[in-house]
Amino acid sequence: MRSLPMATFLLRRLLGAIVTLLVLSVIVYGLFYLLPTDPARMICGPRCSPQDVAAVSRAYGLDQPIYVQYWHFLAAIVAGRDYSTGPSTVHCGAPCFGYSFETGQSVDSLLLSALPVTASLTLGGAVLWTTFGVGAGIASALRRGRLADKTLTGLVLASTALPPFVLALFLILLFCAYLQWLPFPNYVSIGDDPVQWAQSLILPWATLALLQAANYARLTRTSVLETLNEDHIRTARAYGLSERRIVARHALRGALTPLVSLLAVDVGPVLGGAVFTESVFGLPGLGKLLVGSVATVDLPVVGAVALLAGAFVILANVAADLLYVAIDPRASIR
Amino acid sequence: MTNTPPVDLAPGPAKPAPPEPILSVNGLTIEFPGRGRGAETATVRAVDELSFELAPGGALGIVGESGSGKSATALALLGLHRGTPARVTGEITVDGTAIHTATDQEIRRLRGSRIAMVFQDPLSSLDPYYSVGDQIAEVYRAHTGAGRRAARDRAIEVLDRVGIAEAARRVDARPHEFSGGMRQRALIAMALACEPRVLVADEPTTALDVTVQAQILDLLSDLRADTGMALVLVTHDFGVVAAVADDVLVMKEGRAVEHGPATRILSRPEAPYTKTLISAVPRIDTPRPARGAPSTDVLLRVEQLHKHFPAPGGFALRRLPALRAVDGASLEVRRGEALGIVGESGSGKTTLARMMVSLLEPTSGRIVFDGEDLTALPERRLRPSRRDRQMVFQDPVASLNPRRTVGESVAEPLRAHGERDEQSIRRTVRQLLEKVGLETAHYDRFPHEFSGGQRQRIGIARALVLRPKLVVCDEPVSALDVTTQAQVIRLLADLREQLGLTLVFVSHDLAVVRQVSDRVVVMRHGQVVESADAETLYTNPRHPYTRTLLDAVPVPDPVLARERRAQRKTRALAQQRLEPRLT
Amino acid sequence: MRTRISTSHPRTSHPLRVTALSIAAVSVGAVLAGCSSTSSRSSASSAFSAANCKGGTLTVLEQGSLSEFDPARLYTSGGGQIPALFFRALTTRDRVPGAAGDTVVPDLATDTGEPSQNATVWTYHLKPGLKYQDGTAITSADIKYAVERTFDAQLAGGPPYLRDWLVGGDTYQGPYKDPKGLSSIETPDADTIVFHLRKSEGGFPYLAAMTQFAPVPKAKDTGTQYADNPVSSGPYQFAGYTPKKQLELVRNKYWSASTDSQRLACPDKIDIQSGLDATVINQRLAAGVGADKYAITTDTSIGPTQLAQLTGNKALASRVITGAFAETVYLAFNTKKAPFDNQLVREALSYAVDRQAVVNAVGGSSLATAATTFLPNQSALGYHPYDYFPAGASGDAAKAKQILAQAGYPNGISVTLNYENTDDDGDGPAVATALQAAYAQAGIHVKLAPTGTDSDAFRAVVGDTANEPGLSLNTWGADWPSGAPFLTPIFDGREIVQGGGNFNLAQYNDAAVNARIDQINQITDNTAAQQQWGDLDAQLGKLALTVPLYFPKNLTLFGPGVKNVYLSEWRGTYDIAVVSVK
Amino acid sequence: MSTTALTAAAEASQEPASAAPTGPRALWRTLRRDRAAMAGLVVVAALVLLALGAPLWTAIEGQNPYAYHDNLLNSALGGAPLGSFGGIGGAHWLGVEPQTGRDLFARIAYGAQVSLAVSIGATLLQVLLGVGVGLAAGLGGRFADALLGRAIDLAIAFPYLIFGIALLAVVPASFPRPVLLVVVMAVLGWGGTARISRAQTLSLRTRDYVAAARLGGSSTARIARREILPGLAAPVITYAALLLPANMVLEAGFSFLGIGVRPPTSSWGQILSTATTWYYADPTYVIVPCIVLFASVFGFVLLGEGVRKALDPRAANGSG
Repeated sequence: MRSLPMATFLLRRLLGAIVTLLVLSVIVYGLFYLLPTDPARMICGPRCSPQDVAAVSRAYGLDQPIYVQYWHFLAAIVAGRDYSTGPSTVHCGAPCFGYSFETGQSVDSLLLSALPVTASLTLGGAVLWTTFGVGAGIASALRRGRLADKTLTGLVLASTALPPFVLALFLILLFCAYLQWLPFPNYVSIGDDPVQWAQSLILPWATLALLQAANYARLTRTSVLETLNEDHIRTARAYGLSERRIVARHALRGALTPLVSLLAVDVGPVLGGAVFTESVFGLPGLGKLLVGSVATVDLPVVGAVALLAGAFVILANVAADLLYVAIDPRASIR
Repeated sequence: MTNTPPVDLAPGPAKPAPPEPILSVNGLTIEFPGRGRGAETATVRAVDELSFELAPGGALGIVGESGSGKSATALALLGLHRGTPARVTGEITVDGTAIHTATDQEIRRLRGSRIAMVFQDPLSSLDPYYSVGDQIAEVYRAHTGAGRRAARDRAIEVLDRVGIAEAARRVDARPHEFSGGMRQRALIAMALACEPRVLVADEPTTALDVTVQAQILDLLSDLRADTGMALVLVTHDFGVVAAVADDVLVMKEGRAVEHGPATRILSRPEAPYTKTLISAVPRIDTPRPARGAPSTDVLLRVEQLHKHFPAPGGFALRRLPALRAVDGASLEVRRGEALGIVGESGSGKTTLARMMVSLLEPTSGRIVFDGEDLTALPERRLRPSRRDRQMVFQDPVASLNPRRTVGESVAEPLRAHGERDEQSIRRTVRQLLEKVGLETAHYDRFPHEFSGGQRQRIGIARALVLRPKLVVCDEPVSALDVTTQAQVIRLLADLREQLGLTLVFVSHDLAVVRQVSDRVVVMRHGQVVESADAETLYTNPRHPYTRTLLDAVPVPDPVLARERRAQRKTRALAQQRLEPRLT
Repeated sequence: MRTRISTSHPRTSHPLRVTALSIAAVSVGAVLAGCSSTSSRSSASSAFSAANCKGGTLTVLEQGSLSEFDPARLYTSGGGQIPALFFRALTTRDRVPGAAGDTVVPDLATDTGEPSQNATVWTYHLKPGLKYQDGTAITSADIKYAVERTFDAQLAGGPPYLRDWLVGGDTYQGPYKDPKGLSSIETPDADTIVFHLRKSEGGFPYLAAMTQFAPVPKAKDTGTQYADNPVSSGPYQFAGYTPKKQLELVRNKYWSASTDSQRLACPDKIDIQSGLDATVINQRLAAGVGADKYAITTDTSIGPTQLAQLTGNKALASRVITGAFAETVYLAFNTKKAPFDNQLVREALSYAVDRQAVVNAVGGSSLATAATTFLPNQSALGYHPYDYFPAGASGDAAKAKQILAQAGYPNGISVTLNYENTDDDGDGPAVATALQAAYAQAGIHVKLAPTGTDSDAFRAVVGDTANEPGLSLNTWGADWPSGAPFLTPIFDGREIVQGGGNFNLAQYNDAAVNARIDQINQITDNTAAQQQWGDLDAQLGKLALTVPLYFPKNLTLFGPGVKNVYLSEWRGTYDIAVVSVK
Repeated sequence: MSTTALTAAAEASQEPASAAPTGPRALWRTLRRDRAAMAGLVVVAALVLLALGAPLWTAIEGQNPYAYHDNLLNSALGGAPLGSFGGIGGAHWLGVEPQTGRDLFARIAYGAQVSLAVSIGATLLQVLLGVGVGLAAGLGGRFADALLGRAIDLAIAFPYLIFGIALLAVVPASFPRPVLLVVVMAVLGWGGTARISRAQTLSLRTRDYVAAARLGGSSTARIARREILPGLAAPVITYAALLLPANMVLEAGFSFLGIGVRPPTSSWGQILSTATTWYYADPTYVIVPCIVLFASVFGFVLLGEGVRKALDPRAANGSG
C-alpha cells in the first residue's frame, strides 16, 4: 500500500466534502421550495393581505427565482453580504448564513448559540458512552462466556432496542419526577455555572450513553478478543511478559484503536443535532433549532443547520480517517 | 499431566557420556478438543507421544508437512498452550525447569530469558504500535529489571548484532518501517536480548524471499556458533534444515517418523515417509529429463510491456510517481513449450502473467497471441480469444467461489459461453474431474470439503474446460505441501503432454521452475533480466542477479549448504548488505 | 401534551388566540377539588403587600415566547405579558381582579383616548415625565414613528388594523422608504398625538394597548435588528437575550411607578427561560424546588395528564389559576363549495357533532367547555346563549340522517376535513379523528386531510379563497375583549380577502349584516355595543355557517413562592406584571 | 443504531474464503442452537401473528380500533379511563386509550400491522437500493465508482430528519402514508447497505475466482449475479437484520414527531407519543405499548444478533 502525502489527501477530501455539501444544500433548497408553505406569508403573519405578502416577498428577496436566491445564499457564505435593516445597512461577514425569517436574528449567532449546547451534549455524552462502553466491553471480553459477560451482552442488546424518545422520557420521569434526585433538566451554559451545567446535562448524557454505549461495548469486546488472538500477543507471552502488562499495554492499545475512528464517525451526526434527545430535554441545541425552523419554513436557518450538520458528518469521517492513520502505524491513506 | 518430575531424563540408546541436555521432551502429547457440532466434536491429537532431546549448543530441525504437529510442539516447548483449550501431557524440561509442572510465574521467568522463540510472520509477531527498540527493551527489563537507558542500550546492541545497520537510529522505528528481513532480524534480536540457552524458530524464513532467507539462515547459524545457544528449527523445507541443523526430526501426524543426524537423514533416509518426502523435494541441481526439440512457433509474444499502477487519488494536484510493476518486459512463449518465469516478490511476474491472459490491461506495449494483436482491444473483441488463454491461480482457497459447488465452478465457463445442455455440461465436467485426479461424485461438493491439493486440481480442471491453447500458472504449487506439490507438478506435466498445452509457469521457487520448464525467464524490478533455456540458465547463468538467486536457494544437503554459506559470506563482505528496503 | 395559553408573540403561535374579557369573575366553576381560582387568589394574596413587594428574582418558564421583541412585529392583545414589562403603549388592560380586568385603562396616555368626529379621530396626551431606559424623554413623535415603522415590509407581522383603519394606511410603505411619514398621524406638540381613521372605530382604545403604540426613539432604531435590544419604556430592560432560549430582565431605573399604575414591578430581576417542554414546565412548577419556587409561566396550561396530580393534593391545587380567554374552536364551512352551499347539509353536520368526544380529545371538561355559540361564553363579548341544532352531548345521529335525506343524501355523504397537522393548538388530528368517528354514525364519511404542520401552513391553504376547502377545523380568538374583532373578520363580507389571508371562511357576504356591523362599531358605550354583538352572533348562528365545538380553558400553575397571583380576565391567566416573589 | 449495524455487517464481511457456504438451511441449523435468537424468533413470530390476525383477535375481543367510548372516560380528569389499570377488563383486554376510549388492544394489534409493514418494507427497499448502488459502484468503472461513492457519502451525511420532515410535508395528502413512509425511509437509509455492498464488492472482485470467471468468458452482469451477489448475502443479511429494528424505531420516531401515519390509523409511535405523558394518570397506557415496542424491537435485535453470529465466522471462533 502506497501512501499519499497528507496535504494532498486533505485537499482531496476537502474538495469532496465541498461537492457533497453543495449537493446537499441544493437538495435542501429545492425541497423547501417545493413546500406548499410560502415563507413570505409566514413572515407577514396571518392577517396579511396579498399586497402585504408581496411586499414582504420583495423585501426578503423571496420573489426572485429559486436559483438566484440559492446563489445569494452561497455567495453570502463565501463573501458575506450586505443586509438592509430598514434605516441602515449592515454587513454580514463571511461565512454569512443570513437572517432568520422568524426571529430576524443573524443565523450565525443562532448557530453560535446552539453549537455550545450541542457540543456540550455530544462531548460529555461521548466521554460517558465511551467510558461505559469500552469498560463494559473489556470486562466482558476478559470474562468471556461467564455470567458477567452474558449479562452485559444482554443489557447492551436491550439498550439498542429502546427508542431515544422513550428512554429520555423515562429517565426524566424516574430521576426527576419519582425519585427527585435531579431537578428537571434546564440547560445552563458552562460559563454561567459549571455545576448546574453538568447537572442539567446528566440525563441527556446518560440517554446518549445508553443508546451508544451498547455499540461500543460490543465492538470493544470483539476487538479485544480479536487482538488477544493476534500473533504479537503470542510473542509477548512467549517473551515472558506478565498477563496484565500484555492486556494493558499490548492488547488494549491495538483493540481500542479502531474505536477511536468509530468515535469520530459517531460524534459527527450527534454534533449535527441529537434531535430527539434535544427535543425531549429541551436543550436549545442544533437539533432543536432545526426541528423548530423546519416547522416554520425558516429557510436560512434550515439551510445553515443542514449544511453544518452535513459538514460535521463529513468532517468526522475525514477525522476518523486521519485518526486511523495517525494511530495505526500500519495504515496508509488511500 | 504428571506431578512427579522425571527421574531419568535421558532414555534411549546409551551414548558416550552425553552432556546434560538443555532441552528434553518426553512423551509429549497435545490434543485439541474438537469444535463444532455433534459428530465433529472428536478431539484432534496434534502431537502423539513425542520424545527428543537437545544438547546445549545443538541444532535440531523439526520437519513435517502441514498438520504434522510441528508448530504445536514448538509452542509447547515454551508452555504456550497454557490457558488455551489444548491438553498437553508428557514432560518437557528446559534448562532444568520442568515446563509441565512449573508455576505460571516460573514459566514467565523462563520465557524470553532462557528459551526464546522466533515466529513465521515477523510483521504480525511484533506489536505494530511500539518501536522495535521499545519491544526489545521491554522484554529485557521484564527479565533483568534493568533501567530504561540500559534496556535501550541493550536493544541497540542486539539489533546491531543481528545486522541491522545504524541500529542506534533504527531502534525507534516501528515494525512496519522495516523490511521483511529486517523484521525477522529484529525478532531474533529480541530473542537474543536475554541471551537464552535455547532458541525456537518456527518457520522463520517461510515468508521471506529466497535471498533474504539465505541471510537469515546464515545469521541463525552464526549466532548459534557465537553464543552457544541451542536451536530448534521448525520447518517444512529440507533445504532450510540442511542449512542450519545438526539433527533432524521428521514428523508425520504428530509422531516422530525418523530422528537422526542431518547428514545421514538427508542422504540416506530410512523411514519410507522420509524417503517420499525427500524425493518429492524439487532439486535445483537436478536437471529435468530432456524432451523433444523445442518448437520455434511463437504462440504469444510480449513486447516492451509496461504496467504502471497509478498512485491512487482523484484530485491530487501533483501526481505521485506510478508504481511500475512491469517496466518494459519482452518475451515470447512458443507453442507447446513450458516457459518458467522466476522472480522474487515485487519482480512483476504475477502482473505480467495476468496481462498475458488479459486480466490486466497493459499501460503500454504489445501482446500478440496466436497472430492476433490484443493490445487495446475492447472487451467484446477480446472475449473470443479469452477461451484460449486460461489461468491457474496461486491460492487454492481464494480461487474457488466458496458458495458454489466445485462442479458449478468448473462448468461456469461452459455456461458463460452459452452451453445450455445440462447433460453435456455435467458429462464434460465429470470427465475433466476424473482427468485431474478427482472423482465424478465430487461435482456437487463445496470447496471447503477439499484439501489444498485437491482444490488446485479443481482449479486446473476449470482452466482446461474450455480447451485452451495456453495455460498460465501463477505460483500454482507454492501454497502446497511438498508431496502435494510434486503431485500437482506431475499432473500439469501429464496434462500438457496429453493435451498439447502451452504452459507458462510463474514461481518464486527456482527449484520448482527447473522441474517444469523448457525455458526460463528471470525477472527483477519489472524487467526481464535473463532468458535462456532451462539447462543453460541453471548451469551457466550470465546475469549476476540470476547467480545470486541460484546461490541463495537452500539445498537439502548439509555439506553443500555449508559451502554455499561460505561463498555467500565472502560475496556479502564484498558487496555490503544488499537487502532492499521495502516500503 | 396540549398547552393552551395565549402567547403574546407573533407568528409562531396564534396571534388571534389572545385573552379576552369576561365580566363574570370565573364563569365556569373550578372542577377540581380544592382548585378554585378564588381560593388560590386569597391564599396567595394574604401575605402580599404591594408596598413591600420589591426584590428577588422571578423565573418564567416558557415553551415559546422568546422569538420576537420588535414592537412592530409583535402581535399581542393588550400589550402582551412579557412585552408589557418593557413596552408601554398609549393604553393598557386594567390589572385588577374580576370583571374590571377586561377594561382598557390609560398607560402612557392620560386617558383612553378622546374620540371626535363620530369616533374617526382619536386624540391622546402623554403623561409628563415619561422616560426611556437611557433617561431621554418619551415624545409623541416617537409613538408616531413607532406606528409608522410597522408599515415597513421587513417589519411585517403585526395586526392588520393600522393598515385598515388609518387614513393612507393601505399604501404607506413605512418611514425607511417614505421618510415624510404618515399624514394621518399628527403630533401637534411633544405630548399630543392625533390619529385620523377612515371610519368610525369605537374600539380604538383597545387597539392602542398593542405594542405597535409603544414608543421607538428614531435615533435608536436599528430596523430589523431592533428586536435584539429594544429600548425600554417600561419597568424592566434587557440584560441578556438569546432568542428562543433565555431573556434576563433587570430594572429600568428611569421608570417611575408614579406614571404607571398598572405594573407593580415587584421582582428585581426576571429570568425567562424558553424552549421548554410543557410537561417539564408543569413538573417544575409543581415541584417548586430551588429557583422554581419563584417560577411562573405565561404560555403553558396544565395538560389532561396532570389533572390527576391535582386531585387529593390540595396544596398543589391551590397553586392553580383557572381561566379562559375568548376563543372558539369550530368547524368552518365554505358555503361557495358543494355540498356546503346547502344549509341542510350544514345543519346535518351540526346535529351529528359529538362535542363530548371532542372535549375529551382536548383534555376533558376541566380544560374545555362544549360550545354551541360562536361567540365565547364571556359576557365581555356580549355572550348570547343559543343552540339551534341541538346535538346533545354526543350528537344526534338520527336527526342528522333525517336532515341529510331531506337535503338529498339519503345514503349518507362523503366529505373531506382539512385540519392543522399538530395537536399543539387543540385543533389538530385529535379533534379531527374524534369528529370522524362520531360523524360515521350519522352516515357522514369524513376523509381526513391534514394540512400543514403548523397553523401558518394551514392558514396558507385555508385562507386562500379560490382554493379554500369545503370543511376545515379552525380556531378563532379575539384581539381584544369585544365582539367586534371576534365577529367582523369572520362574517363581514367586505373582509373576504382574495389571494390569501382570508378569515371569512364561509365567504359569507350579506349587505344587511355588513351594515349592521358598521352600525355597532359606531357605538361608544361598550356594554351596549357588546349586547349588540351578542345578538348579531345569535342571528348568524341560525345559518349554520359554522359548527362551534368548544371553548378552551386554562389551568395555570405557579411556584409556591409566588404571590399576588390572581386571574386577569383579559388574558385568562395571571398577570406577570403584578406577581411578586417576596 | 446504524453504526452498530454497519460495524456488525463489516465484521460479517470479513469472511474467510474457506468458510462453509451459508445457505438458509445451515443458517437455520446454527440459529436453532442459539437460545437468545430463538427467544427473539418467538417474539417476532408472536408479533407477526398479532399483526396478521389483528381483525380476528379484535373480533374475538368484540372491539375495533376506531370506535370512541365517551362513557368509559372521566372527562373531568382529562379523559382518563374509568376503572383501575386503564380500564382493563373482559371487554377491553388492555384497557382503553385516555381521551378517546378506543380499545388499546385493537389499537396495538392494528398498529403492529403498520409498524411491521413499514419497517419490513423500508428495510427491503433499503437493501435493494443499497445493494444495487453498491454493486454498480464496486463493479463499474472508476468514474461510476467515484460518482456513486460520492452519492453514498451524501446519503450518509444527510441530516435525515430535515429531509424526512420536508419530504413528508411536500407529498400530497392523497398519497398512501405507509407507502410514503417506506419510500422516505428507504431514500434516507440506503447509504449503509450501499457502503457495505460496495466495500464487499470491491473486496470480492479481486478474488481469484472472479478473475477465473472473467477468463471463463462471463460478462460483468453475469459475474455480478453469479459470483458477487452470493458473497454479499452474509454481510447484507446481517446488516438488514439489525436495520429492521432500527427502522421500527425510526417509524415510531416519525410518528412521535407527528409526521408518521395519519389518524385514525393506529401506529405504535403515535400511541407512545401520547402515552408518555400519561405516566402518572394512566400508567397502564404507558407501560403496555412500551413493553410491546421494546419487546418487538428486542426480539428483532436478538434474532439479528443471532443471524450476525451465525454468519460471522469470527463470532463462531468463540468470540460470540
